[in-house]
Amino acid sequence: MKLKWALLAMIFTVAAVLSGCEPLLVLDPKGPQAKVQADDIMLSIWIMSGIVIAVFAILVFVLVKYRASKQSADYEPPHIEGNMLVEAICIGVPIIIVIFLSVMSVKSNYEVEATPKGYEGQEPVVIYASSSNWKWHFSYPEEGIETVNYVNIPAGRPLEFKLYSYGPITSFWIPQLGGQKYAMADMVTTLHLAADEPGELMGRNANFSGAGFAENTFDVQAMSQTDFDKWVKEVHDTAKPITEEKFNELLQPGHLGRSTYTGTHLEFSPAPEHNHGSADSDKDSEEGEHHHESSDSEKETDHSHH
Amino acid sequence: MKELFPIKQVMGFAFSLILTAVALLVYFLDMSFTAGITILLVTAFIQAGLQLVVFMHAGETEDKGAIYSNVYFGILVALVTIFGTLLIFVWDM
Amino acid sequence: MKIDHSLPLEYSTEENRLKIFGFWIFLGAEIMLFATLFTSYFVYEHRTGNGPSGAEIFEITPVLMETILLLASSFTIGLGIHAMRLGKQKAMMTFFSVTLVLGLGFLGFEIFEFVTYIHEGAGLSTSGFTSMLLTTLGTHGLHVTFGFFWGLSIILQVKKRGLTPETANKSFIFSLYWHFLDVVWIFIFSFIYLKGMM
Amino acid sequence: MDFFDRFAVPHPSFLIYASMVAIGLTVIAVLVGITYFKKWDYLWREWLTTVDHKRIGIMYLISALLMLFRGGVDAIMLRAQLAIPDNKLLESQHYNEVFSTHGVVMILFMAMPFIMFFFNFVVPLQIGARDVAFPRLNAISFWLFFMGAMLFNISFVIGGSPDAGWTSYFPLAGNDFSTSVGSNYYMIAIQIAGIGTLMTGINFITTIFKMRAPGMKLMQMPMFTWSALISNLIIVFAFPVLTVLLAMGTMDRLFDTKFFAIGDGGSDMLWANLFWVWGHPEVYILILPAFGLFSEIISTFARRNLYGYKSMVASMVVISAFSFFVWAHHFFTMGQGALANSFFSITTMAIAVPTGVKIFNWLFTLWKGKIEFTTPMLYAMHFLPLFTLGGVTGVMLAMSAADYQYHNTMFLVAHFHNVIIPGVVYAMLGGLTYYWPKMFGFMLNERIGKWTVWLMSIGFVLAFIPMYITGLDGQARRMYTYSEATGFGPLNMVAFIGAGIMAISFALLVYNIYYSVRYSPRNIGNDPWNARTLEWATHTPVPEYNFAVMPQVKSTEAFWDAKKNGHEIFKGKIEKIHMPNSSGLPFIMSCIFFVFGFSMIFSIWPLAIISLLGILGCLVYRSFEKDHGHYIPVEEIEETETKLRGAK
Repeated sequence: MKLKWALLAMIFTVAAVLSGCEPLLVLDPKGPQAKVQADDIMLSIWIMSGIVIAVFAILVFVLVKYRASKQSADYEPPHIEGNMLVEAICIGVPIIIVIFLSVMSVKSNYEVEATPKGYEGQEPVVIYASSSNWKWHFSYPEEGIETVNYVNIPAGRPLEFKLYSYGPITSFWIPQLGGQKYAMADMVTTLHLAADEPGELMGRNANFSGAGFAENTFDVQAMSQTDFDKWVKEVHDTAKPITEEKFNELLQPGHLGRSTYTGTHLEFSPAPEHNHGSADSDKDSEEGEHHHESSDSEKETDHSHH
Repeated sequence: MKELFPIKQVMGFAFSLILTAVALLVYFLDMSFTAGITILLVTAFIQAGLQLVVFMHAGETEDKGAIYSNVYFGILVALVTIFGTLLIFVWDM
Repeated sequence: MKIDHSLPLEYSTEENRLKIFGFWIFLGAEIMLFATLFTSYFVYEHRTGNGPSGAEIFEITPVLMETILLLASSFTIGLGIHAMRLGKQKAMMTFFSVTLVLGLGFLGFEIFEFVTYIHEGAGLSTSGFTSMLLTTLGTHGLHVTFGFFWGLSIILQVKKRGLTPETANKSFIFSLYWHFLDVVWIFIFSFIYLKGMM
Repeated sequence: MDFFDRFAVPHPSFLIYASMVAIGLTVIAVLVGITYFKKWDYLWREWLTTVDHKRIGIMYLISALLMLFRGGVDAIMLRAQLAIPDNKLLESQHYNEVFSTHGVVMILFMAMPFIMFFFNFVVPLQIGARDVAFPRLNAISFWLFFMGAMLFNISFVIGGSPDAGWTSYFPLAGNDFSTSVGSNYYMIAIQIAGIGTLMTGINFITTIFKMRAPGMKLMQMPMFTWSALISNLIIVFAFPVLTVLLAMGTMDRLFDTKFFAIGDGGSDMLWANLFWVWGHPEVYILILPAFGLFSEIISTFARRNLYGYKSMVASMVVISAFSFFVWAHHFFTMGQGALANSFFSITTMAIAVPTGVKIFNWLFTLWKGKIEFTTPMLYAMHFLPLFTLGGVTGVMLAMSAADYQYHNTMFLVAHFHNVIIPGVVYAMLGGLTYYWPKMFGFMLNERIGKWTVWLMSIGFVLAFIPMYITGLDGQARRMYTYSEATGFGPLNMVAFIGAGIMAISFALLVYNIYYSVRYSPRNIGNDPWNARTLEWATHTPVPEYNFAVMPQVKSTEAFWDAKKNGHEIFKGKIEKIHMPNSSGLPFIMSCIFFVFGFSMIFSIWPLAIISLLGILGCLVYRSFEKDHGHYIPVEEIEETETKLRGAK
């Protein structure tokens, strides 16, 4: 009986916290991709709770009913080999659940790997996010600016983050906009996101990358398109241009605050060409194979500095 | 002297040389990737099977069920690993 | 040691049967070992960095020689086991010796090939591709080298002790190993060399 | 002095120096103790050179418990560091080393030897064999594992621990970002232990296939033996991947190959890929024997045969294949396309089906039973609900799109602890309690045992359930600290308290052993639990030859049939028994392996070459050695049998 109460109490605590006043980051989406994921998560939590409760109920029932202290001393448990029907049900029901979840999973996977729902027609903002020990560099090739450790984004427009790394594998993650994706040294991965409304968000590297990993975070500011344009203009008016020398200095291992530059490092230190993980990059992936040699040689020159 | 060269093994050796020659066609003839790789897959796996049965006597004891299951399981896992990795790293990248 | 005379010598004791069975399981593990090397090789096939590609360094002549030598050695060791089952110790020893000589020839060509590769700038640390190529070939080559010394010690033992359940068992297991190396080579020949030169 | 500089610890701290002194003192104390009590000869004769599967099993057990302690201390340090925001207990570098070694030690040097202990001790007895197929190979397996474990464990006092996580992803673990020899230790120590494990796999498959008692068909093997067979099958096909992978990593670090390099065609993700090609099956290598043990325990204490024996076996066979089809779910976020992710997402969820079948079969085994809550049974009954919870969160993680949010967070950490602790650890401790009387001739105290289980479960729930929540709240794993503003503080404090309770529970287990050694009654007979399978049919303690007469088997529960249906197990006369000889070679060769590993780690090439030649020398020696074992004469067997019968 103790067990039962403990488990009930546990389930209620979890449920209370999950649906509590202070919503958990992942379950408090601010963009369509995170919404898809949060819906999937909640749905699976409910289905899984059903399974857990069923198993708990059967367990408690048999434990109470068939414990030795309740049986007569001469009770001899029967020999039961198994029963086709019962076992078919035990296989069939999980299969149905798994099929249902598989369909959900595949559908959502294609959704999060494409331009966010409701934003299809619009021109995406392309931002190159590259990590170095233990910083994030954001390059806006179209706007011609570069920031370190913070990223400003226009709300209500699709975002295309192009991810790569100047060192260990990192993982670019803004929980409230959507799930993470790896940034690696030899290829560019693409993460499709969008913010529904202006607001301040947390972003971080989620993949362990060495001593400075814990502080490897960045600030995300979603703002209206007009504010964003204003900010871009302001940067062009006030910030200094990024030079190769300056950029190599930024790449040195350590922690830095926020900083802003005009121009991007892509001009002198381009992203690896092998382009991966974008729904529309299928055509150029063949090409990427052939480009490989050249991209590697370029990368090597980048690395000789650091 | 003749008993030292059983016909089964001599034929097996001759056949494996022929298979090698067939596989060499992909080098000497100009053919598409698909055709070439198909020839290689076929010749390589037949040769492997040949070695297994003719030379290694895989099926000669009462354990042949276990031995063949072991080899098949190994091949299955090997193929899944190879093609799964190719799926991740090349075909769906 | 109970000896069952109705079975070939190599299977005649319980211990012998266990060893042959166990070695088959080990070969299962070897399948996976080489499968992992092949998996990696296919990933690195085009990751040549600044180094040469397979098509640039592969040459058909040494590869063909290696193939023929190894196929022939697989044939001769098969004959060796056949002779052993007929109880012809001398013929068996001859076939085993021929096998090892052929194996040595294979190794000679492989070493020549490696020297050429390194000469052409395809060393162990040139690129992902060359690292993987040399590791895959090298793993097979090391197996052959190990097999050579193993085979040598078996010939010595047969010479010293004659054909006993124990030596026959060792010879048979060694033959399994040697055939398996031939199987692996067929895949190397087909999917590394020929595919690379196609 | 350059030569000696490399052995210095790169990031020393008070704790490390204290450990150095403690280790030094302990080693001296042990050596002095053995010398003082004149036990060197006994130790060499009875243990270091033994090829007896039961003794090798017990040595695995001792290693596993020591490593459980080591890994547990690591765990407590991790939870203590995270208990409050901005804690200064451990620096980042130390925290990284601690969680890296915690993972490696717990998986490879605690859980693995623990299941090896059960394989060794239980399987031959359960199938009615006198030893394993290759007793000497078995000794080599153990000693290679042991030397690998020791090599790994000295890393933190000589040269520095690995600090790139237990997964050791490149390029982080490469020379550019891990400059100490820590990652060399990782590559080489695990390699040596892994070779031992692979040989165990071959050994036990052969044993189970070829050495079953007369009459025992495959479909009549007890469930634990089935699970051992499947688990070893997975070992044989998964560990070669690890061998290749570690060799590649070693070459990258020592010989400048470009496998996982940045640029030059290197592919850092191939490490992750191959790591999980081995790593995922590894999970099943651990959990299947646990399932087997629970099957034995549940069936024994429900006093009923196992429900759905055939579907249990079938589900394990399916799992053995499927465990190789799912590895990419460990890196859904690598950037491969939705097609690849969908494939691996579906295969992963599909594994839940055979696992679910097992859960239901256990529940139905309880049905109409006569359930006795002994300590092993209590472990099993806590396992069922807690493991179900861990299992369903696994299904949640398998949904690839949602996994983009769970990946690398505490949610994931909670999940795998939730399957490994109630799954593997509970099975190990429950199984240990269950088989303890067979090993040592007395039972562990039931009262203390039950306290241990309850404290363990309470501690577990407190320690890991909060992590699900902080994970969903955005707490990434492997962060050595976090700020107060994140709000992770209170729940992490709860987790720390939970970890503390688990530590108390472990202490209670140790106390239980001490207490039972002193006070437990010794006259418990051969079958104290009223069990069902063959291992309980022989004497306690088990004689060297296990069974004086080979048992005859007719059903899945031979011993139970003998007790209830009058089936006669032991028919026929006692004959002389052939047994293998002890050998010092496995121990000596493994010691040379240790030297070889050590010199590779520190790139001391002359020593490496000499020791490699030494290893080859041992192999050659073995090949030429004539060793036909020995016979135990009938009189000696009869004498032993009479004595053991009297001891009842």
